[in-house]
Amino acid sequence: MTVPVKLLAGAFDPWQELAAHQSANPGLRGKFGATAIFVGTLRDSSRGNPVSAMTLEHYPAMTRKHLERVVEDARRRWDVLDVLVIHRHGRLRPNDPIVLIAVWAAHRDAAFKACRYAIDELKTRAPFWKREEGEAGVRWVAPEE
Amino acid sequence: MTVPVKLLAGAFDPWQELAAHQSANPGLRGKFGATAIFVGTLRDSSRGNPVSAMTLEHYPAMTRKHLERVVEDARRRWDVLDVLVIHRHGRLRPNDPIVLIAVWAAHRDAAFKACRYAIDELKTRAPFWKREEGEAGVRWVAPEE
Amino acid sequence: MSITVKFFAGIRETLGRSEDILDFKGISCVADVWKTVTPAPLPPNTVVAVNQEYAALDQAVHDGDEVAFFPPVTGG
Amino acid sequence: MSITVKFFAGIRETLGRSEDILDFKGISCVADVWKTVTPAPLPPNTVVAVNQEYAALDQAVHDGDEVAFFPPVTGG
Repeated sequence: MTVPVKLLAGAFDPWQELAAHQSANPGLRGKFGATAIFVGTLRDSSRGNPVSAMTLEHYPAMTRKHLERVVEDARRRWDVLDVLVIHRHGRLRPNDPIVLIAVWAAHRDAAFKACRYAIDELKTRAPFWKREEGEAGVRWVAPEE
Repeated sequence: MTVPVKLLAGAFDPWQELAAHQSANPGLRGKFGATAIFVGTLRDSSRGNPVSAMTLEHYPAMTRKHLERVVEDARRRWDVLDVLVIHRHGRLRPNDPIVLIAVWAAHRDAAFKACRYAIDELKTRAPFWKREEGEAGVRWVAPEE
Repeated sequence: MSITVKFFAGIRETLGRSEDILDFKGISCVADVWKTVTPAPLPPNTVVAVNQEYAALDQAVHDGDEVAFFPPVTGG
Repeated sequence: MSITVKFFAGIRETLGRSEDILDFKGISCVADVWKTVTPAPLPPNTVVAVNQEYAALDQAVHDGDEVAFFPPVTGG
Protein backbone atom coordinates (compact mmCIF):
# COMPACT_ATOMS: atom_id res chain seq x y z
CA MET A 1 0.00 0.00 0.00
CA THR A 2 1.45 3.34 -1.07
CA VAL A 3 1.05 6.54 0.97
CA PRO A 4 -2.11 8.29 -0.27
CA VAL A 5 -1.53 11.77 1.26
CA LYS A 6 1.68 13.80 1.22
CA LEU A 7 2.05 17.27 2.75
CA LEU A 8 5.23 18.88 1.47
CA ALA A 9 7.11 21.97 2.67
CA GLY A 10 9.24 22.12 -0.49
CA ALA A 11 8.61 22.24 -4.23
CA PHE A 12 7.46 19.08 -6.01
CA ASP A 13 7.31 17.92 -9.62
CA PRO A 14 3.83 16.49 -10.34
CA TRP A 15 5.06 14.34 -13.23
CA GLN A 16 7.85 12.78 -11.21
CA GLU A 17 5.45 12.15 -8.32
CA LEU A 18 2.98 10.44 -10.67
CA ALA A 19 5.65 8.25 -12.24
CA ALA A 20 7.05 7.31 -8.82
CA HIS A 21 3.65 6.61 -7.26
CA GLN A 22 2.53 4.44 -10.15
CA SER A 23 5.70 2.37 -10.18
CA ALA A 24 5.61 2.03 -6.36
CA ASN A 25 2.24 0.31 -6.69
CA PRO A 26 2.84 -2.79 -8.85
CA GLY A 27 -0.66 -4.03 -8.00
CA LEU A 28 -2.01 -1.37 -10.36
CA ARG A 29 -0.23 -2.86 -13.39
CA GLY A 30 -2.71 -3.95 -16.02
CA LYS A 31 -5.67 -3.20 -13.73
CA PHE A 32 -6.23 0.51 -14.34
CA GLY A 33 -7.66 1.74 -17.61
CA ALA A 34 -8.19 5.36 -16.53
CA THR A 35 -6.18 7.92 -14.61
CA ALA A 36 -7.75 11.32 -13.89
CA ILE A 37 -5.39 13.96 -12.56
CA PHE A 38 -5.72 17.51 -11.32
CA VAL A 39 -2.77 19.83 -10.73
CA GLY A 40 -3.29 23.22 -9.10
CA THR A 41 -0.54 25.75 -9.83
CA LEU A 42 0.18 29.25 -8.49
CA ARG A 43 -0.69 31.95 -11.02
CA ASP A 44 1.15 35.27 -11.27
CA SER A 45 -2.05 37.25 -10.77
CA SER A 46 -5.13 36.97 -8.62
CA ARG A 47 -8.39 38.83 -9.34
CA GLY A 48 -6.42 41.20 -11.55
CA ASN A 49 -3.60 41.92 -9.08
CA PRO A 50 -0.02 40.74 -9.67
CA VAL A 51 1.20 38.04 -7.28
CA SER A 52 4.94 37.66 -6.65
CA ALA A 53 4.73 34.87 -4.04
CA MET A 54 2.26 33.05 -1.80
CA THR A 55 2.58 31.41 1.59
CA LEU A 56 0.31 28.49 2.41
CA GLU A 57 -0.39 28.06 6.10
CA HIS A 58 -2.11 24.91 7.31
CA TYR A 59 -3.22 23.01 10.40
CA PRO A 60 -1.03 19.92 10.01
CA ALA A 61 -2.90 17.37 12.15
CA MET A 62 -6.30 18.38 10.82
CA THR A 63 -5.11 18.67 7.21
CA ARG A 64 -3.80 15.14 7.21
CA LYS A 65 -6.93 13.75 8.90
CA HIS A 66 -9.17 15.62 6.46
CA LEU A 67 -7.28 14.60 3.32
CA GLU A 68 -7.07 10.97 4.40
CA ARG A 69 -10.82 11.02 4.88
CA VAL A 70 -11.33 12.54 1.42
CA VAL A 71 -9.31 9.65 -0.03
CA GLU A 72 -11.35 7.11 1.97
CA ASP A 73 -14.61 8.72 0.85
CA ALA A 74 -13.53 8.69 -2.79
CA ARG A 75 -12.59 5.01 -2.52
CA ARG A 76 -15.93 4.18 -0.92
CA ARG A 77 -18.12 6.19 -3.30
CA TRP A 78 -16.51 5.24 -6.61
CA ASP A 79 -14.93 2.11 -8.00
CA VAL A 80 -11.33 3.36 -7.87
CA LEU A 81 -8.06 1.47 -7.44
CA ASP A 82 -5.76 4.12 -6.01
CA VAL A 83 -5.77 7.78 -5.02
CA LEU A 84 -2.84 10.14 -4.48
CA VAL A 85 -3.11 13.60 -2.88
CA ILE A 86 -0.11 15.91 -2.56
CA HIS A 87 -0.41 19.43 -1.12
CA ARG A 88 2.27 22.05 -0.65
CA HIS A 89 2.61 24.37 2.31
CA GLY A 90 5.13 27.15 2.94
CA ARG A 91 6.19 29.81 0.48
CA LEU A 92 5.56 29.34 -3.25
CA ARG A 93 6.39 31.29 -6.40
CA PRO A 94 4.17 31.65 -9.48
CA ASN A 95 4.26 28.49 -11.62
CA ASP A 96 4.91 26.30 -8.55
CA PRO A 97 2.49 23.37 -8.18
CA ILE A 98 0.25 23.70 -5.12
CA VAL A 99 -1.76 20.50 -5.20
CA LEU A 100 -1.90 17.22 -7.10
CA ILE A 101 -4.83 14.80 -7.07
CA ALA A 102 -4.62 11.57 -9.06
CA VAL A 103 -7.16 8.76 -9.25
CA TRP A 104 -6.55 5.39 -10.88
CA ALA A 105 -9.62 3.34 -11.84
CA ALA A 106 -10.69 0.67 -14.29
CA HIS A 107 -13.00 3.13 -16.07
CA ARG A 108 -12.95 6.86 -16.74
CA ASP A 109 -16.25 7.94 -15.22
CA ALA A 110 -15.22 6.82 -11.72
CA ALA A 111 -11.75 8.33 -12.14
CA PHE A 112 -13.10 11.75 -13.22
CA LYS A 113 -15.83 11.89 -10.57
CA ALA A 114 -13.53 10.87 -7.70
CA CYS A 115 -10.84 13.33 -8.82
CA ARG A 116 -13.30 16.22 -9.07
CA TYR A 117 -14.84 15.31 -5.72
CA ALA A 118 -11.43 15.23 -4.03
CA ILE A 119 -10.28 18.63 -5.31
CA ASP A 120 -13.64 20.27 -4.53
CA GLU A 121 -13.61 18.85 -1.00
CA LEU A 122 -10.00 19.89 -0.53
CA LYS A 123 -10.65 23.44 -1.76
CA THR A 124 -13.69 24.01 0.42
CA ARG A 125 -12.86 22.00 3.57
CA ALA A 126 -9.13 21.29 4.02
CA PRO A 127 -7.58 23.73 6.54
CA PHE A 128 -5.19 25.68 4.31
CA TRP A 129 -4.91 29.47 4.09
CA LYS A 130 -3.24 31.40 1.29
CA ARG A 131 -1.40 34.64 1.92
CA GLU A 132 -0.45 36.42 -1.29
CA GLU A 133 2.43 38.82 -1.77
CA GLY A 134 2.05 41.43 -4.50
CA GLU A 135 2.50 45.08 -5.36
CA ALA A 136 -0.08 46.12 -2.80
CA GLY A 137 1.67 44.20 -0.02
CA VAL A 138 0.63 41.00 1.68
CA ARG A 139 -2.99 39.87 2.07
CA TRP A 140 -4.93 36.78 3.04
CA VAL A 141 -6.90 35.33 0.16
CA ALA A 142 -10.69 35.41 0.59
CA PRO A 143 -12.51 32.11 0.06
CA GLU A 144 -14.06 31.27 -3.31
CA GLU A 145 -17.56 32.64 -3.90
CA MET B 1 2.25 27.53 -30.45
CA THR B 2 2.84 23.91 -29.50
CA VAL B 3 1.40 20.96 -31.45
CA PRO B 4 -1.98 20.08 -29.91
CA VAL B 5 -2.49 16.60 -31.46
CA LYS B 6 0.07 13.80 -31.69
CA LEU B 7 -0.62 10.36 -33.21
CA LEU B 8 2.13 7.95 -32.21
CA ALA B 9 3.00 4.50 -33.54
CA GLY B 10 5.31 3.77 -30.59
CA ALA B 11 5.03 3.78 -26.80
CA PHE B 12 4.93 7.10 -24.97
CA ASP B 13 5.43 8.19 -21.39
CA PRO B 14 2.54 10.49 -20.36
CA TRP B 15 4.57 12.19 -17.61
CA GLN B 16 7.47 13.00 -19.92
CA GLU B 17 5.05 14.27 -22.55
CA LEU B 18 3.34 16.54 -20.02
CA ALA B 19 6.63 17.93 -18.74
CA ALA B 20 7.89 18.51 -22.29
CA HIS B 21 4.67 20.10 -23.53
CA GLN B 22 4.42 22.45 -20.58
CA SER B 23 8.03 23.61 -20.87
CA ALA B 24 7.66 24.02 -24.66
CA ASN B 25 4.91 26.57 -24.04
CA PRO B 26 6.51 29.37 -21.98
CA GLY B 27 3.40 31.50 -22.50
CA LEU B 28 1.62 29.25 -19.99
CA ARG B 29 4.02 30.18 -17.17
CA GLY B 30 2.19 31.88 -14.32
CA LYS B 31 -1.09 31.94 -16.32
CA PHE B 32 -2.54 28.49 -15.61
CA GLY B 33 -3.92 27.63 -12.20
CA ALA B 34 -5.49 24.31 -13.19
CA THR B 35 -4.41 21.33 -15.26
CA ALA B 36 -6.88 18.47 -15.78
CA ILE B 37 -5.44 15.32 -17.30
CA PHE B 38 -6.80 12.00 -18.45
CA VAL B 39 -4.64 9.00 -19.29
CA GLY B 40 -6.18 5.88 -20.81
CA THR B 41 -4.13 2.71 -20.32
CA LEU B 42 -4.49 -0.83 -21.67
CA ARG B 43 -5.81 -3.24 -19.04
CA ASP B 44 -4.88 -6.92 -18.92
CA SER B 45 -8.51 -7.97 -19.10
CA SER B 46 -11.61 -6.87 -20.95
CA ARG B 47 -15.16 -7.81 -19.89
CA GLY B 48 -13.68 -10.65 -17.85
CA ASN B 49 -11.41 -12.06 -20.56
CA PRO B 50 -7.58 -11.88 -20.34
CA VAL B 51 -5.94 -9.57 -22.87
CA SER B 52 -2.31 -10.17 -23.86
CA ALA B 53 -2.03 -7.39 -26.46
CA MET B 54 -4.14 -4.97 -28.48
CA THR B 55 -3.72 -3.42 -31.91
CA LEU B 56 -5.23 -0.01 -32.56
CA GLU B 57 -6.14 0.64 -36.18
CA HIS B 58 -7.07 4.14 -37.25
CA TYR B 59 -7.94 6.31 -40.26
CA PRO B 60 -5.00 8.71 -40.14
CA ALA B 61 -6.32 11.70 -42.11
CA MET B 62 -9.73 11.59 -40.44
CA THR B 63 -8.32 10.95 -36.97
CA ARG B 64 -6.11 14.03 -37.14
CA LYS B 65 -8.93 16.20 -38.52
CA HIS B 66 -11.33 14.96 -35.86
CA LEU B 67 -8.95 15.40 -32.93
CA GLU B 68 -7.88 18.86 -34.07
CA ARG B 69 -11.55 19.82 -34.19
CA VAL B 70 -12.12 18.44 -30.68
CA VAL B 71 -9.27 20.66 -29.47
CA GLU B 72 -10.74 23.68 -31.29
CA ASP B 73 -14.20 22.98 -29.85
CA ALA B 74 -12.81 22.66 -26.32
CA ARG B 75 -10.96 25.97 -26.72
CA ARG B 76 -14.10 27.69 -28.01
CA ARG B 77 -16.50 26.28 -25.40
CA TRP B 78 -14.39 26.74 -22.28
CA ASP B 79 -11.91 29.33 -21.08
CA VAL B 80 -8.81 27.19 -21.54
CA LEU B 81 -5.21 28.14 -22.29
CA ASP B 82 -3.84 25.01 -23.90
CA VAL B 83 -4.91 21.47 -24.84
CA LEU B 84 -2.77 18.44 -25.63
CA VAL B 85 -4.07 15.19 -27.15
CA ILE B 86 -1.83 12.18 -27.73
CA HIS B 87 -3.18 8.89 -29.09
CA ARG B 88 -1.36 5.66 -29.79
CA HIS B 89 -1.91 3.37 -32.72
CA GLY B 90 -0.28 0.04 -33.55
CA ARG B 91 0.27 -2.86 -31.17
CA LEU B 92 0.15 -2.28 -27.41
CA ARG B 93 0.73 -4.40 -24.32
CA PRO B 94 -1.19 -4.21 -21.03
CA ASN B 95 -0.07 -1.22 -18.96
CA ASP B 96 0.82 0.76 -22.11
CA PRO B 97 -0.76 4.23 -22.28
CA ILE B 98 -3.29 4.54 -25.12
CA VAL B 99 -4.37 8.16 -24.89
CA LEU B 100 -3.46 11.33 -23.02
CA ILE B 101 -5.63 14.44 -22.81
CA ALA B 102 -4.41 17.47 -20.89
CA VAL B 103 -6.09 20.85 -20.50
CA TRP B 104 -4.46 23.92 -18.97
CA ALA B 105 -6.78 26.69 -17.76
CA ALA B 106 -6.87 29.51 -15.24
CA HIS B 107 -9.57 27.73 -13.21
CA ARG B 108 -10.43 24.11 -12.51
CA ASP B 109 -14.03 23.96 -13.70
CA ALA B 110 -13.08 24.82 -17.30
CA ALA B 111 -10.10 22.43 -17.19
CA PHE B 112 -12.20 19.48 -15.94
CA LYS B 113 -15.10 20.09 -18.32
CA ALA B 114 -12.91 20.51 -21.39
CA CYS B 115 -10.87 17.40 -20.51
CA ARG B 116 -13.97 15.27 -20.01
CA TYR B 117 -15.53 16.60 -23.20
CA ALA B 118 -12.40 15.79 -25.21
CA ILE B 119 -12.06 12.19 -23.99
CA ASP B 120 -15.79 11.50 -24.43
CA GLU B 121 -15.72 12.92 -27.98
CA LEU B 122 -12.58 10.96 -28.76
CA LYS B 123 -14.03 7.70 -27.42
CA THR B 124 -17.30 7.98 -29.30
CA ARG B 125 -16.28 9.74 -32.54
CA ALA B 126 -12.55 9.44 -33.37
CA PRO B 127 -11.95 6.70 -35.98
CA PHE B 128 -9.95 4.16 -33.97
CA TRP B 129 -10.65 0.44 -33.71
CA LYS B 130 -9.30 -1.88 -31.06
CA ARG B 131 -8.42 -5.49 -31.81
CA GLU B 132 -7.68 -7.48 -28.69
CA GLU B 133 -5.49 -10.57 -28.44
CA GLY B 134 -6.29 -13.01 -25.65
CA GLU B 135 -6.73 -16.67 -24.79
CA ALA B 136 -9.73 -16.96 -27.10
CA GLY B 137 -7.80 -15.54 -30.06
CA VAL B 138 -8.14 -12.16 -31.70
CA ARG B 139 -11.34 -10.11 -31.73
CA TRP B 140 -12.51 -6.62 -32.58
CA VAL B 141 -13.74 -4.74 -29.53
CA ALA B 142 -17.43 -3.82 -29.60
CA PRO B 143 -18.28 -0.16 -28.95
CA GLU B 144 -19.21 1.01 -25.45
CA GLU B 145 -22.86 0.61 -24.50
CA MET C 1 -12.42 10.95 -62.67
CA SER C 2 -12.29 8.64 -59.68
CA ILE C 3 -13.45 7.95 -56.12
CA THR C 4 -11.06 6.61 -53.48
CA VAL C 5 -12.79 4.15 -51.15
CA LYS C 6 -11.26 3.13 -47.83
CA PHE C 7 -12.17 0.21 -45.57
CA PHE C 8 -11.18 -0.17 -41.92
CA ALA C 9 -11.19 -2.79 -39.18
CA GLY C 10 -13.73 -5.62 -39.61
CA ILE C 11 -14.95 -4.31 -42.97
CA ARG C 12 -11.38 -4.20 -44.29
CA GLU C 13 -10.88 -7.79 -43.13
CA THR C 14 -14.15 -9.06 -44.62
CA LEU C 15 -13.45 -7.46 -47.99
CA GLY C 16 -9.79 -8.49 -47.88
CA ARG C 17 -8.54 -5.03 -48.90
CA SER C 18 -8.10 -1.56 -47.47
CA GLU C 19 -8.68 0.64 -50.52
CA ASP C 20 -10.39 0.71 -53.92
CA ILE C 21 -10.10 3.33 -56.61
CA LEU C 22 -13.43 3.43 -58.47
CA ASP C 23 -14.33 4.98 -61.78
CA PHE C 24 -16.66 7.86 -60.87
CA LYS C 25 -19.07 7.12 -63.73
CA GLY C 26 -22.58 6.09 -62.56
CA ILE C 27 -21.94 6.95 -58.90
CA SER C 28 -24.11 9.63 -57.35
CA CYS C 29 -24.26 8.82 -53.63
CA VAL C 30 -22.49 6.83 -50.89
CA ALA C 31 -24.85 3.85 -51.32
CA ASP C 32 -23.81 3.62 -55.00
CA VAL C 33 -20.16 3.46 -53.90
CA TRP C 34 -20.86 0.42 -51.71
CA LYS C 35 -22.79 -1.33 -54.50
CA THR C 36 -19.85 -0.81 -56.83
CA VAL C 37 -17.39 -2.18 -54.27
CA THR C 38 -19.22 -5.45 -53.52
CA PRO C 39 -22.53 -7.23 -54.15
CA ALA C 40 -22.67 -8.05 -50.39
CA PRO C 41 -25.12 -6.00 -48.33
CA LEU C 42 -23.69 -3.23 -46.17
CA PRO C 43 -23.07 -4.70 -42.69
CA PRO C 44 -25.46 -3.33 -40.04
CA ASN C 45 -24.16 -0.33 -38.06
CA THR C 46 -21.57 0.50 -40.72
CA VAL C 47 -20.35 4.06 -40.41
CA VAL C 48 -19.62 6.20 -43.46
CA ALA C 49 -17.33 9.18 -44.01
CA VAL C 50 -16.92 11.37 -47.08
CA ASN C 51 -13.69 13.36 -47.21
CA GLN C 52 -13.01 12.46 -43.56
CA GLU C 53 -16.37 13.77 -42.33
CA TYR C 54 -19.18 11.56 -41.05
CA ALA C 55 -21.86 11.19 -43.74
CA ALA C 56 -25.17 9.45 -44.53
CA LEU C 57 -25.71 6.75 -47.17
CA ASP C 58 -27.70 9.12 -49.38
CA GLN C 59 -25.01 11.81 -49.30
CA ALA C 60 -23.95 12.94 -52.79
CA VAL C 61 -20.48 11.91 -53.91
CA HIS C 62 -18.36 13.96 -56.29
CA ASP C 63 -15.40 13.22 -58.52
CA GLY C 64 -12.22 13.07 -56.44
CA ASP C 65 -13.99 12.37 -53.12
CA GLU C 66 -12.64 9.94 -50.54
CA VAL C 67 -15.34 7.65 -49.13
CA ALA C 68 -14.73 5.41 -46.13
CA PHE C 69 -16.69 2.49 -44.63
CA PHE C 70 -15.96 1.26 -41.11
CA PRO C 71 -17.54 -0.27 -38.00
CA PRO C 72 -18.49 1.82 -34.95
CA VAL C 73 -15.34 3.35 -33.42
CA THR C 74 -13.73 2.02 -30.26
CA GLY C 75 -10.82 4.35 -29.57
CA GLY C 76 -9.33 5.81 -26.38
CA MET D 1 -6.59 19.44 33.17
CA SER D 2 -6.15 21.68 30.15
CA ILE D 3 -7.42 22.68 26.72
CA THR D 4 -5.02 23.36 23.86
CA VAL D 5 -6.24 26.23 21.68
CA LYS D 6 -4.82 26.84 18.21
CA PHE D 7 -5.16 29.93 16.01
CA PHE D 8 -4.46 30.09 12.29
CA ALA D 9 -4.04 32.67 9.53
CA GLY D 10 -5.67 36.06 10.17
CA ILE D 11 -6.89 35.06 13.64
CA ARG D 12 -3.37 34.00 14.61
CA GLU D 13 -2.06 37.35 13.35
CA THR D 14 -4.70 39.41 15.14
CA LEU D 15 -4.14 37.63 18.45
CA GLY D 16 -0.37 37.67 17.97
CA ARG D 17 0.03 34.01 18.93
CA SER D 18 -0.60 30.55 17.50
CA GLU D 19 -1.43 28.54 20.62
CA ASP D 20 -2.77 28.88 24.18
CA ILE D 21 -2.93 26.24 26.86
CA LEU D 22 -5.97 27.00 29.02
CA ASP D 23 -6.94 25.71 32.41
CA PHE D 24 -10.02 23.54 31.75
CA LYS D 25 -11.87 24.86 34.83
CA GLY D 26 -15.06 26.78 33.99
CA ILE D 27 -15.04 25.82 30.28
CA SER D 28 -17.97 23.83 28.98
CA CYS D 29 -18.24 24.70 25.28
CA VAL D 30 -16.30 26.19 22.35
CA ALA D 31 -17.74 29.67 22.98
CA ASP D 32 -16.31 29.56 26.54
CA VAL D 33 -12.89 28.78 25.09
CA TRP D 34 -12.96 31.93 22.95
CA LYS D 35 -14.10 34.10 25.88
CA THR D 36 -11.18 32.78 27.94
CA VAL D 37 -8.71 33.51 25.15
CA THR D 38 -9.66 37.14 24.55
CA PRO D 39 -12.32 39.73 25.46
CA ALA D 40 -12.60 40.61 21.73
CA PRO D 41 -15.69 39.28 19.92
CA LEU D 42 -15.26 36.26 17.67
CA PRO D 43 -14.60 37.58 14.12
CA PRO D 44 -17.52 36.93 11.75
CA ASN D 45 -17.24 33.71 9.68
CA THR D 46 -14.72 32.19 12.09
CA VAL D 47 -14.51 28.43 11.70
CA VAL D 48 -14.07 26.13 14.70
CA ALA D 49 -12.61 22.66 15.06
CA VAL D 50 -12.51 20.40 18.11
CA ASN D 51 -9.91 17.63 17.96
CA GLN D 52 -9.38 18.37 14.23
CA GLU D 53 -13.06 18.00 13.38
CA TYR D 54 -15.31 20.88 12.32
CA ALA D 55 -17.51 21.91 15.25
CA ALA D 56 -20.15 24.44 16.32
CA LEU D 57 -19.72 27.17 18.97
CA ASP D 58 -22.03 25.37 21.38
CA GLN D 59 -20.18 22.06 21.08
CA ALA D 60 -19.12 20.66 24.48
CA VAL D 61 -15.41 20.72 25.26
CA HIS D 62 -13.67 18.17 27.46
CA ASP D 63 -10.43 18.09 29.37
CA GLY D 64 -7.54 17.41 27.00
CA ASP D 65 -9.36 18.58 23.86
CA GLU D 66 -7.68 20.61 21.14
CA VAL D 67 -9.81 23.54 19.96
CA ALA D 68 -8.92 25.60 16.88
CA PHE D 69 -10.18 28.93 15.54
CA PHE D 70 -9.50 29.98 11.96
CA PRO D 71 -10.92 31.92 8.98
CA PRO D 72 -12.67 30.18 6.07
CA VAL D 73 -10.21 27.90 4.29
CA THR D 74 -8.61 28.81 0.94
CA GLY D 75 -6.49 25.79 0.03
CA GLY D 76 -5.77 24.05 -3.26
